[in-house]
Amino acid sequence: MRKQNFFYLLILGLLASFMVACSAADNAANATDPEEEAVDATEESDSNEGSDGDTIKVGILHSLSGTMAISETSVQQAELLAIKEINENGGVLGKQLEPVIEDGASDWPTFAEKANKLLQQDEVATIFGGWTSASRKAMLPVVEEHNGLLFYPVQYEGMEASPNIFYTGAAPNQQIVPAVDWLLENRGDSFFLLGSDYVFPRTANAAIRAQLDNEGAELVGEEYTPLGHTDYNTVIAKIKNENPDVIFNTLNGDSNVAFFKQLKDAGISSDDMTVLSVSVAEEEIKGIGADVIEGHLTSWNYYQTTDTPENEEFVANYQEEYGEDAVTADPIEAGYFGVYLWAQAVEEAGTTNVDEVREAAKGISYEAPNGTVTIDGDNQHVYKTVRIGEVQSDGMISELWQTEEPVKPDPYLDEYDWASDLSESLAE
Amino acid sequence: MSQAVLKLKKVIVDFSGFKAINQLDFTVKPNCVHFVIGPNGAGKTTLLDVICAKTKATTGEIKLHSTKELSKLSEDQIVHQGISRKFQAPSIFQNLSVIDNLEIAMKQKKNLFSMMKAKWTKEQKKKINEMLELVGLKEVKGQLAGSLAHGQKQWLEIAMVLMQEPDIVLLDEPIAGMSKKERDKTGELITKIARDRAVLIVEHDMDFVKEYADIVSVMHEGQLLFEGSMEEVQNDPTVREVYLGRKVEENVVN
Amino acid sequence: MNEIILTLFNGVSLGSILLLIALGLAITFGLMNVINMAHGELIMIGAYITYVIQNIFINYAPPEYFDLYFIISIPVALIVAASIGMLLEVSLIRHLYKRPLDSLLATWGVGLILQQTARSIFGAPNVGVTSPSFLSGGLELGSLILPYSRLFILGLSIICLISIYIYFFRTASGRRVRAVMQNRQMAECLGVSTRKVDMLTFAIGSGFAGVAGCALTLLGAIGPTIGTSYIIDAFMVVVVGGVGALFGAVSGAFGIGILNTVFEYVTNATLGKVLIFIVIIAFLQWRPSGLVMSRSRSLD
Amino acid sequence: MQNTIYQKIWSQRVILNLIFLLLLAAPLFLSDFRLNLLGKFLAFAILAIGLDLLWGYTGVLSLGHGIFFGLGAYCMAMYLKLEATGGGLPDFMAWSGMSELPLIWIPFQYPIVAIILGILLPAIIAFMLGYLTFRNRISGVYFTILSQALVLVVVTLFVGSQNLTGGSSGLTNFNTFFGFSVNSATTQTAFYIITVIVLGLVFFLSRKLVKGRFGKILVGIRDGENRMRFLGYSPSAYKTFIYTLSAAIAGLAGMLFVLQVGIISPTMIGIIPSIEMVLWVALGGRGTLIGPVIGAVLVNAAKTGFSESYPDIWTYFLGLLFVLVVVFLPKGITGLFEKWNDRRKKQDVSSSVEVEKSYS
Repeated sequence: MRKQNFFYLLILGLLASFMVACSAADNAANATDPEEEAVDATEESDSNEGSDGDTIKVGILHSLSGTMAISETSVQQAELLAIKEINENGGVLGKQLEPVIEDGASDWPTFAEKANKLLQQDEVATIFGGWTSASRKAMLPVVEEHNGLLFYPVQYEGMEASPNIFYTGAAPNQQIVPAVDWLLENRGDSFFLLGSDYVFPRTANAAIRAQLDNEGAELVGEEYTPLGHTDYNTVIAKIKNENPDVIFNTLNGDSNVAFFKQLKDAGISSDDMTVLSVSVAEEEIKGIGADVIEGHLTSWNYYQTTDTPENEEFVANYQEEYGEDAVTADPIEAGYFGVYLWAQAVEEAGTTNVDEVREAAKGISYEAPNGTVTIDGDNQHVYKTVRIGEVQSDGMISELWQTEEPVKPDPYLDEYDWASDLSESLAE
Repeated sequence: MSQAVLKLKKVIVDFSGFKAINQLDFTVKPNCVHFVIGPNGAGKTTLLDVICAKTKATTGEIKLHSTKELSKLSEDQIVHQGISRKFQAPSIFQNLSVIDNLEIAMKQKKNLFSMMKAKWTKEQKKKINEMLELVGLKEVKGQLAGSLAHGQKQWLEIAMVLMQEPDIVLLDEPIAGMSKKERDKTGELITKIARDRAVLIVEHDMDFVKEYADIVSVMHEGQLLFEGSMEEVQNDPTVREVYLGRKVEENVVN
Repeated sequence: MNEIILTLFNGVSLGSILLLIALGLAITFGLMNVINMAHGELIMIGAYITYVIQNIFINYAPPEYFDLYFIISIPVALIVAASIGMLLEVSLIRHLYKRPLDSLLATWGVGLILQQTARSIFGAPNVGVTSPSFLSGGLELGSLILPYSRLFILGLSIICLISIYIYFFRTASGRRVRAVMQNRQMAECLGVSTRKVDMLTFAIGSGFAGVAGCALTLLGAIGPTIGTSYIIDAFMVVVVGGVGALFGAVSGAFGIGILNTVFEYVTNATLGKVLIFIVIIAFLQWRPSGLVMSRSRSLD
Repeated sequence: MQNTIYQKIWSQRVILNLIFLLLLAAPLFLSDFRLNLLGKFLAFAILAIGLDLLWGYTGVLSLGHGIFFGLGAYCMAMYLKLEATGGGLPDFMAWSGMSELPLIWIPFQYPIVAIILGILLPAIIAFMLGYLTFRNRISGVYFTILSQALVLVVVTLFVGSQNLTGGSSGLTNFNTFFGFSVNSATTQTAFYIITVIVLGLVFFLSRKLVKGRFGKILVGIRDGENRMRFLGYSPSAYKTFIYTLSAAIAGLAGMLFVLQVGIISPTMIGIIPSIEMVLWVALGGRGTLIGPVIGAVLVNAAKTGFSESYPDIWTYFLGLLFVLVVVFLPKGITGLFEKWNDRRKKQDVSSSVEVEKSYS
């Protein structure tokens, strides 16, 4: 009996010492060096987030484990590459960037927790991170609450414009809308919509439905499969029955591999039907196998083959850092230039203070690998060029068409009459 | 002849084609030590199983006090009808103390809600103390049941059966693995408890049967071959032929 | 009419995939009662083996022999997965035979470690395997096209089934395994080394997981988490079929496969999946021990 | 002599009370961020106690407690979401083309209803599944696998019915709870205090339950379910009850989780988190009540700490932890202490025996 009590006593002791230790640690962290404080006071009165001595801390928050690690690891690598390059060129405001890496573990509450940690504990100047809409939505209340910054690098469904988030991926009107237009013009007007069952495909397809309706095109079918679904025989049978001109594919992740392999096995090639994907980039093609997806289309803002001097340099640097076989892709590039956009805004503002950086960021331009990107001050999205590409046998994507100039981002599709119902229901 | 407490009528237990019990009629009388013997596979253990609902009868009826039909009841309902069973291998709760084992075995309302507010009564404590005295486990009452010697485990299980205050006690080879001394003690205990209830025992040890039996039933191939006193059993030619054979001769010689 | 035939074929095809991933489990779980949650990761190993051998062929073999890589992958995957299974049995599972729920947790841990190992070696992204050319395309029956890869998997699952049958029921070694699984003590008394038999049986079960992984490269993604998407399905097949009944697993696999396809065709993939699991749960209420019941008199 | 005084002052109850008080006083020591984390861990600890009642005491392993946790969490989240939209349509519904609040959301406008349903809903589902399966004597690994199937069904449904549940993104972006801002430090401290009190209550009541005759019956069912039948008990009733109870506790924990973390999504309720929950109990020590609490806090603290410094290695570590605990520490950390105790006790006993001998 007595010794069992000893066990409980031990827990008590550990708990007490843990708390004392934590409180001591916190105090130490909060109590700044008196000298430094004096310097700070002379420089500026408000806090200078993440700026600590000679370095500026920036948070990197992607899934390094779990199902999303497949996609997010490369974006993280691109961001680290950008940070490294910036540091080699003298850093930002004369200070080196210090990345604080966290794992979102493909779990949205973990994204919220880690964002909280980065902002509260590490006091980072900004966070680069996220991939899925869910992860962004999880981080959104956190960055808004603590007035932090988030650079989000992936194309998404739109309908959002948080003052604390910069969206460097495509808004729907920079990827989906032009793709549908192009398909209607070049490939036919009967559409089959296929997507994974979550927010991006559902919202994207709602917009496509409205657009098709407006253009007088025909929607012959719409199917959603659970995330991670692996057997597409039944879906393919349904597609065969309807025999559409175009399959608009918003499947996510592994499902694409299964879908394309089984589509080919079912004897449907790109000559019979066009599949246009908006979530399949060079990285994913490696996993699918180029022979299977060859000839099908994608819609993005950037391809590894994009012909700009900036891209040539970016691809070379990326492959030098991560190996000859490494490929670049749209989200990777968006993660990469996001870091540069932020750095430029900080230089402009002369501080890492969030409000000032946000103000300075308006209208900033950067020569990114995909061309000139400009931050739209109204919604903190980015002007980007839209490109339709065709998958080649070597796994690269060759461009078929591109917009003449970067497209203004329009996350709520305000510019399109046919989308008024969509955006109206949101305005409430 | 006293009224039968339990009556089996034309009971069949069919294990996918194999009839472990075949058209068995069987009667248990009160205040008797009733042994069931027979060669391996004769259906002795299955007989106990079918009474306590471990195995369901394929057809036939089992009547308690010639009114209550048992074959449709579940195991725990049968216990509440006053039938308790001890298994061959001691099945006691190793991770509970001796006294805990008796506590949960004790006759009481055993449904969920009465159990949640169950408290010790003076009477219950007295009963358990008496039982500990009776089976001689008083010294070890606080020990975990798993730490008991084999014989003690057997008695603990008998005690658990008795704590349920049953009208009919079913014992499956209660003295297996016991020393001579322990066997005698168990025999005395059985005689004692049979004063106010029926005791039905499956046993292989003929000396033990001879010493303590009031009635002996001989089973063979799922059917009742013969029933009577041990003496009558030993003298019956058919029993000799199918089962006892040499063993009885030995016994006679001894 | 065509629709019905195609749905039926798709159902049978799904069933054959389920059978292939569940066969190994029917042995380790069904016969040995080991809940091997790392079964999915053994499938993953089979898939990566195929990938590795493909790369060896790309780099070192003349291109005209490229298709051979797949034929070679199958036995290699079988052997490698079996060896890893054997290692797992000797080092871990052997100590947990009496604690099935604990073996479940421990093997889940092993699964995690294997996943992360794959991630460290091959990287997190999916890797691509090019299907051999003799399996691309399909058999044309009128307007129907039955993909060769599907037919191949159907054939492979039948071959695996037959070889398991021959092994267990027609060879001396298989008889020993059955003897041990049915009555351990008795088999021990008769001089059968139960340790060896356990090790062998588990290795065989694991080996078939490897073969399944090899076949799955024809259909879907190859990544570190490929196993997790199949493991529950595999357990369902074995449970529905009846634990301990190899041929229950066959009926379980095709039953689930066909029903699932029909549900999915009539509704959609999400609802189809939900419906099939509800049917399984309901079915197990009706027949708790699965399609093929093995009655026994043993206590507990 | 000394022993008795020591025993009096440091009786188990006194120490437990001290731990409780110390937890209550934590806001004085910890920063907001750490307090929030600790609060989350303690919410997990509540769930772990419920899971341990089921697994550690009754021997039923459920790999599906994530969904009960999730149901509780979603109930609370639905209320918070409606608070945030001011009774209007949540954003994701608008995108999915809904124009009116769906029927099943309507009761969640009222916080009291949401809280009651957050406990009741998991309980009802657990009761239905438990009643059927336990009555049909599906037990052991079969039940465990079925519980996993249940997770798959519920998660697929939750992800699939995007217009009702927010799909894979789940529910987040909350404002107020009973009119208080959920994100402010004071409210968060209050949530923490509530969590500690609930944990104390759950612990106290569970302790009361398992220390009495009821607890012995549970152990009896765990160690010999069939024998219990022949003692006149109906194990299925007891198992159904404990399963239902532990589901309700999980729902409670889920509600506290959402209040402190501010988001719930299907990833939090799936198969992997459900198995991790079992690890908390296994590591801490099943069959004790303090064990799961320690396990939940320790594993999650390690997860936070480890994945902060070595995100890649975390998975290795987690996997290894499972293997090591199961093989070498089947009784968890508390078991380790018991072993150590026993050894010392034996030494004590042997020395006292010697003393007796010398007297006689």
